[in-house]
Amino acid sequence: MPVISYIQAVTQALQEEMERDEKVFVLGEDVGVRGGVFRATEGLYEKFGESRVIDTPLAESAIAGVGIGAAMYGMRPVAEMQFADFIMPAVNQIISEAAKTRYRSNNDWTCPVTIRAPYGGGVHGALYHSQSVEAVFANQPGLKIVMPSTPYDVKGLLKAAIRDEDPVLFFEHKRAYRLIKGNVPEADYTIPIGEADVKREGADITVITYGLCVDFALQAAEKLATDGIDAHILDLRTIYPLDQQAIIEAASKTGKVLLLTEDNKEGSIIGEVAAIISENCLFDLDAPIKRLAGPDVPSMPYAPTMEKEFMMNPEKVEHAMRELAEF
Amino acid sequence: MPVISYIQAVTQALQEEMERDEKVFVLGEDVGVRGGVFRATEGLYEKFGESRVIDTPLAESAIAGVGIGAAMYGMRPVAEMQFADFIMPAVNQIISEAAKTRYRSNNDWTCPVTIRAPYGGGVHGALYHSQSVEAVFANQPGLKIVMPSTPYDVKGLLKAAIRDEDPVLFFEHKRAYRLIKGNVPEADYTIPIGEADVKREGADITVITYGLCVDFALQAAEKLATDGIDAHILDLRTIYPLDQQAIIEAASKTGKVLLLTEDNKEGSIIGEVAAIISENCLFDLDAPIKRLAGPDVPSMPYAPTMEKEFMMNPEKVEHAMRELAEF
Amino acid sequence: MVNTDEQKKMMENRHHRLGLSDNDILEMYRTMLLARKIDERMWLLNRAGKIPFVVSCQGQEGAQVGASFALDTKRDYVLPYYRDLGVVLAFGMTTKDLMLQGFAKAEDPNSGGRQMPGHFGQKKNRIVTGSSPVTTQVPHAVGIALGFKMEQKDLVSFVTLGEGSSNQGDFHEGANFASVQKLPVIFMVQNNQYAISVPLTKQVACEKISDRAIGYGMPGVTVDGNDPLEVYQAVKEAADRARRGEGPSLIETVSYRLTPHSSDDDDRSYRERGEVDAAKEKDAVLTFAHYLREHNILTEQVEKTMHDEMNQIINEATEYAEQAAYAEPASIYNYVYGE
Amino acid sequence: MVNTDEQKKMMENRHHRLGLSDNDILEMYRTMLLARKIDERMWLLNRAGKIPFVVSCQGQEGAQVGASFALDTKRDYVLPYYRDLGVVLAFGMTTKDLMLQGFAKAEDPNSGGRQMPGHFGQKKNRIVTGSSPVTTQVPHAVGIALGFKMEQKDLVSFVTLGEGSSNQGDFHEGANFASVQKLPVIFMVQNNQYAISVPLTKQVACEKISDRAIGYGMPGVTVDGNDPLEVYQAVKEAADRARRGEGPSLIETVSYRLTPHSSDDDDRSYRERGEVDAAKEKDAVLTFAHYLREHNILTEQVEKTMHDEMNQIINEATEYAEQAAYAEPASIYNYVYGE
Ligand SMILES: Cc1ncc(C[n+]2csc(CCOP(=O)(O)OP(=O)(O)O)c2C)c(N)n1
Ligand SMILES: Cc1ncc(C[n+]2csc(CCOP(=O)(O)OP(=O)(O)O)c2C)c(N)n1
Ligand SMILES: [Mg+2]
Ligand SMILES: [Mg+2]
Repeated sequence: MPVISYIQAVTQALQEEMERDEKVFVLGEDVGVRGGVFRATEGLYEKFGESRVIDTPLAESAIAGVGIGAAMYGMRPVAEMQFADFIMPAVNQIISEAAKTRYRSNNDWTCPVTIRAPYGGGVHGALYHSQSVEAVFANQPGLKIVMPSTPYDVKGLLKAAIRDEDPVLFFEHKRAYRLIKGNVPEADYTIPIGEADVKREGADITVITYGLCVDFALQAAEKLATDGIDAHILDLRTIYPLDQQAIIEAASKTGKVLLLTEDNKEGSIIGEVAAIISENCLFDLDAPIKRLAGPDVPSMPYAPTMEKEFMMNPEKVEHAMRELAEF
Repeated sequence: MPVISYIQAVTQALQEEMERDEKVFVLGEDVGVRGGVFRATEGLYEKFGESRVIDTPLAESAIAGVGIGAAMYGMRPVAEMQFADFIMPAVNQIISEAAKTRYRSNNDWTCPVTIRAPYGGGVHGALYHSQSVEAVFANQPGLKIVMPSTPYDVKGLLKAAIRDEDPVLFFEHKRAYRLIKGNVPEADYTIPIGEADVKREGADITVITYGLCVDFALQAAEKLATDGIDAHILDLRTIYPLDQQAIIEAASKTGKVLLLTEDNKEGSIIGEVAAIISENCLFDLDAPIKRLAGPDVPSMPYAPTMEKEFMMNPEKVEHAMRELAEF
Repeated sequence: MVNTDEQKKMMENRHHRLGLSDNDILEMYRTMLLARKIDERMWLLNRAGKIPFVVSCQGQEGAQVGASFALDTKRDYVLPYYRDLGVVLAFGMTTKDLMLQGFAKAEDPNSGGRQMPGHFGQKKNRIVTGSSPVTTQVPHAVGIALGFKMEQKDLVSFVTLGEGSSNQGDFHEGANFASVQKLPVIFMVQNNQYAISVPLTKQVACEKISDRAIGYGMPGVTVDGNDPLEVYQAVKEAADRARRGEGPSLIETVSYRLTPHSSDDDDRSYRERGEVDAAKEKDAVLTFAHYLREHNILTEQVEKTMHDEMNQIINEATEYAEQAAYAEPASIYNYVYGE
Repeated sequence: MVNTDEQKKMMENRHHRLGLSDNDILEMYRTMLLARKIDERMWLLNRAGKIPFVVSCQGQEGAQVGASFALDTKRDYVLPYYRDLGVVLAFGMTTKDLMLQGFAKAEDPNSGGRQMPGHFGQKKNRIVTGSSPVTTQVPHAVGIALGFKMEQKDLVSFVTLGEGSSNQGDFHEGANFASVQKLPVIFMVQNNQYAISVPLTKQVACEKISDRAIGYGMPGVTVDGNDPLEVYQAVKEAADRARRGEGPSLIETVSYRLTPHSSDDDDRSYRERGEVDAAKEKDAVLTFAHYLREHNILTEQVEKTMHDEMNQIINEATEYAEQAAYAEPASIYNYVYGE
């Protein structure tokens, strides 16, 4: 199995899906000739031409809304938001329209659109190129939200998103793009949306997280292992709707739970994870549920001193895991 | 103290603040001659004229954005979104701009805007005139979100919101407008934003909620009282940032907690409340944290059979409280 | 009542010049009248406490039906807004369907009683499901037209909105996108002079809504929304253009909202009765009937039969819908996602 | 190189006709040149690995400075976009301020190092804080102008954006709102022909961005963005109109983006070098210098002193900023809310 980067997994999934199904097309800002500002759509314009790789005007509500219309018609649009931070003008289209198309029409119309957006920090992107925005959408029945952590998951889940009959938000961690590499099979495969994945089996403490933080947790777990602390790591992968069963199992297994996100703490999706645990397996817990998250300030500043203070990293995770293990 | 309705409390607060401070003005759709589609701004146009009670074009991003600009300049705008469901086009202005103005300018610029919107169901409003939208915003440091339950709280908190140096989202339950009445002093007063309020002291079970559900919980508590079950009811009032201390105290007091919201369950703000409890007073609990919320379907349908199935009511609350008490 | 100019216009055989047969325009009128009658019945039912909500087409039937007849109602796609009773009737929705919607019954093809009246959608007739937040349908219409272009289909995507709604960002973004991509979309703004209580002068400062077209590089025209033939002609030209691959058009139809905004509104607080009464004289349902009578198309006999037939259809539909069942409470859990 | 028409334009004493003294336009030129030189230094620092990011004004200094000089830089409010180095300099931001921003140091008056370079804001100079999502500043400018109107202040709110950004809904909603309320706002679109890699033809289908003005009922003009005097004149007229209570104006300045979009971009993948080279010949920093030389305002001596002074200022500012401290890590917890 070849080793590819997280962003290459994005590109491969797009390309293969466009080859497989004529109805799949890409639209967004700079996705064409430029191949995307991160180069996620590199080569697609050359391969599929400007009618299927559409450089749009700078207007996110239209990018989402046109994608939604095309999806209602029966196409399989993959809309790119250049940065997750810039999805905000499209919130009305996503929440009022995409999420509710099937329900409001009593199953008459559907909206199989995929909306991709790079999120997350640690790239000197400052307040508006570093945000985690998933919590804005993680309360909207009708939507699915995927946030993968590995190239393997990226490829399988993006393909699943494109083939899904409902709207999927697909958030890619921009720092993971080139940082995270992994084995990805050449044969076609998909990963079911809605299923969390145990990324490390362990017996002492449970870490539940998603996105780039999975890698941080895995790094920290290796360190802890040398001290005989055995961490169990659950990667949510789909953060809405959550895989409740997997969460309950993972929490019950060790009785000590650390919930981890790069997002601001209050109102982040790990609050919901805590609620699921405390509703379903409270008496299996041996320690209070611990949360490690970004501070409750708007987003990470630009200057390196301040960015570092905000941004999650393996050391912060390791520290929190140790504390929990020692509880 | 005169008894007035929830909506009269809104109108009084607006009028008194406009009298007190010339910089306070109102803008929104149909707020002028029509006095608002719910009549919340009734009489203001006649009193303060069209320059301070502005009927705007039908464009929520501009209503918010113009309000934000005026606030940056030093005015005290109170923007109305005709229905909370229609705040979605303004999300970018609220999250990217209002919430981050102070932070991004390192305290140089501020944004003291108040944005009012009627939310909630039970009024045959169907999918798009019934929603609870607070979860979309309850993860944005820099914002404050107020959701009052009584006319007294409405008036004191709306005045506080208008005087606040930061942006405040003020969600009013539209079914409460004429349903809920209460004593409201004639003298000027404010209620501090950020403080929850015990609406009923009790020893057996704790209900934590906000908005119209406070009334449902109080009704249910009276029923339970006749069977000797004594409920403690905490009204969050400000749902972002949450009053953590009050939540911890209320939960610890009885050890049995019911979290209640009219919103869809997954991703609602009571998930965060559960997380705070399970982080801080897990070992004080005698029962799993219980959540009672709307189902995870987009919103309540129009037909009465279906609306009733979705909408919270005192019976559903009573049932859940009894179950918890019997645990 | 009618001045000489109008009288002349009335007497000319305008519909033949547009390629419309006598029967065509009789059908147009029939659709307009049916829309009006259904709407009137809805108000009666509302005032009788039988249905909780109505939002009206009254005053806009001429524009809606004139436009629809210029389209291929068997193949084109429409994205109507909440007043477009005339459009959805022309595109195949039945009186029974509409009554089922009014009563919010399970059989309502629009939403099974999930949405309020006026939230149209029926896939088999290519009526695209709509929501309440205004103007979101505009980018959808563009996306559908993009689908046509990609599949090289010779179809038109027709989207309507109120003039107030043309101030939303989605109008701007959608129109611009369509024009850059030269997509087969027709944007029709039904200017009825009010956005709820807000009069045109407080909504826009331009002279005509169609003045916005040049900013998107597309043709824009303003026509008399009370004249179905003028609307027909404008939409026909736009549709031909669209099918030729020449891109989108913007059409503004000017008329007047004859009813309050909806059954929840009381318009006496913000507009003079005289203004409403004056507008009623220009009501297309009256003036077009007059045109048809002048041309001996709408004879007394035809008219009587038409009214009788319609009353019967509406009565039967009302009765059926009133008797029909609501959706089961447990059905609310269905169709959040594909199953 | 310059044809006869241009030569004539060059020789006419255009600035006197506009009421500008020789010294005025020397100041204009000085500001343009300073903007250019600071920008160039930023690129050097970026390429040397000393600052992580630059976004340039190059090619737009003429429009930015021409416009600013038509405003009251001591009283009016500006809402610049990220390329507006020329505007903020004219409104009182110093080279040192800008270098502190480039190096993201605690003393940076824009944000204390919280935001990326190009995110301007400085209350004492009425430079309104901006963010990254484009076009959000447009409604803010309108709200500020609404404040002026309510307080009956004779001030102007000046807001700029790129042509790509004029396709955002906020442009439409803001412009319409301002015009309905007749507010003293100037919307200036700096059309540099690209939105990152997307050329004008894929952004809009209208001939001119200023064609959008009529749809809002305001005047719209397109001027040569490489001609500071032409821009000055257009903005002056718009400002006068605004102060007279006649409402907003839309001005499009056409020039070219001489650099890649930002230091993160590589423009060779999407535009020909020839196109960039051709644009460089029209660069306002060169052509305006030529005009000043022709009128003996920019003598060799003046020019030399100017360059020397600027180099010194920039060197000192760079050094200061490089030495300055970053904000303390713990400072990130400050100013989420008022304290
Ligand atoms: C985004 C949004 N904001 C507000 C509303 C509430 N609302 C419903 S209709 C309407 C006025 C619409 O006016 P116009 O577009 O002129 O259409 P008309 O009703 O006059 O046909 C308003 C404000 C809404 N439905 N959607
Ligand atoms: C809402 C939003 N979407 C996307 C971006 C990313 N982005 C930054 S600048 C830019 C292009 C802007 O083009 P234009 O408005 O023409 O200004 P120019 O950079 O050419 O001066 C884009 C797409 C953004 N900043 N904000
Ligand atoms: Mg209207
Ligand atoms: Mg540009």
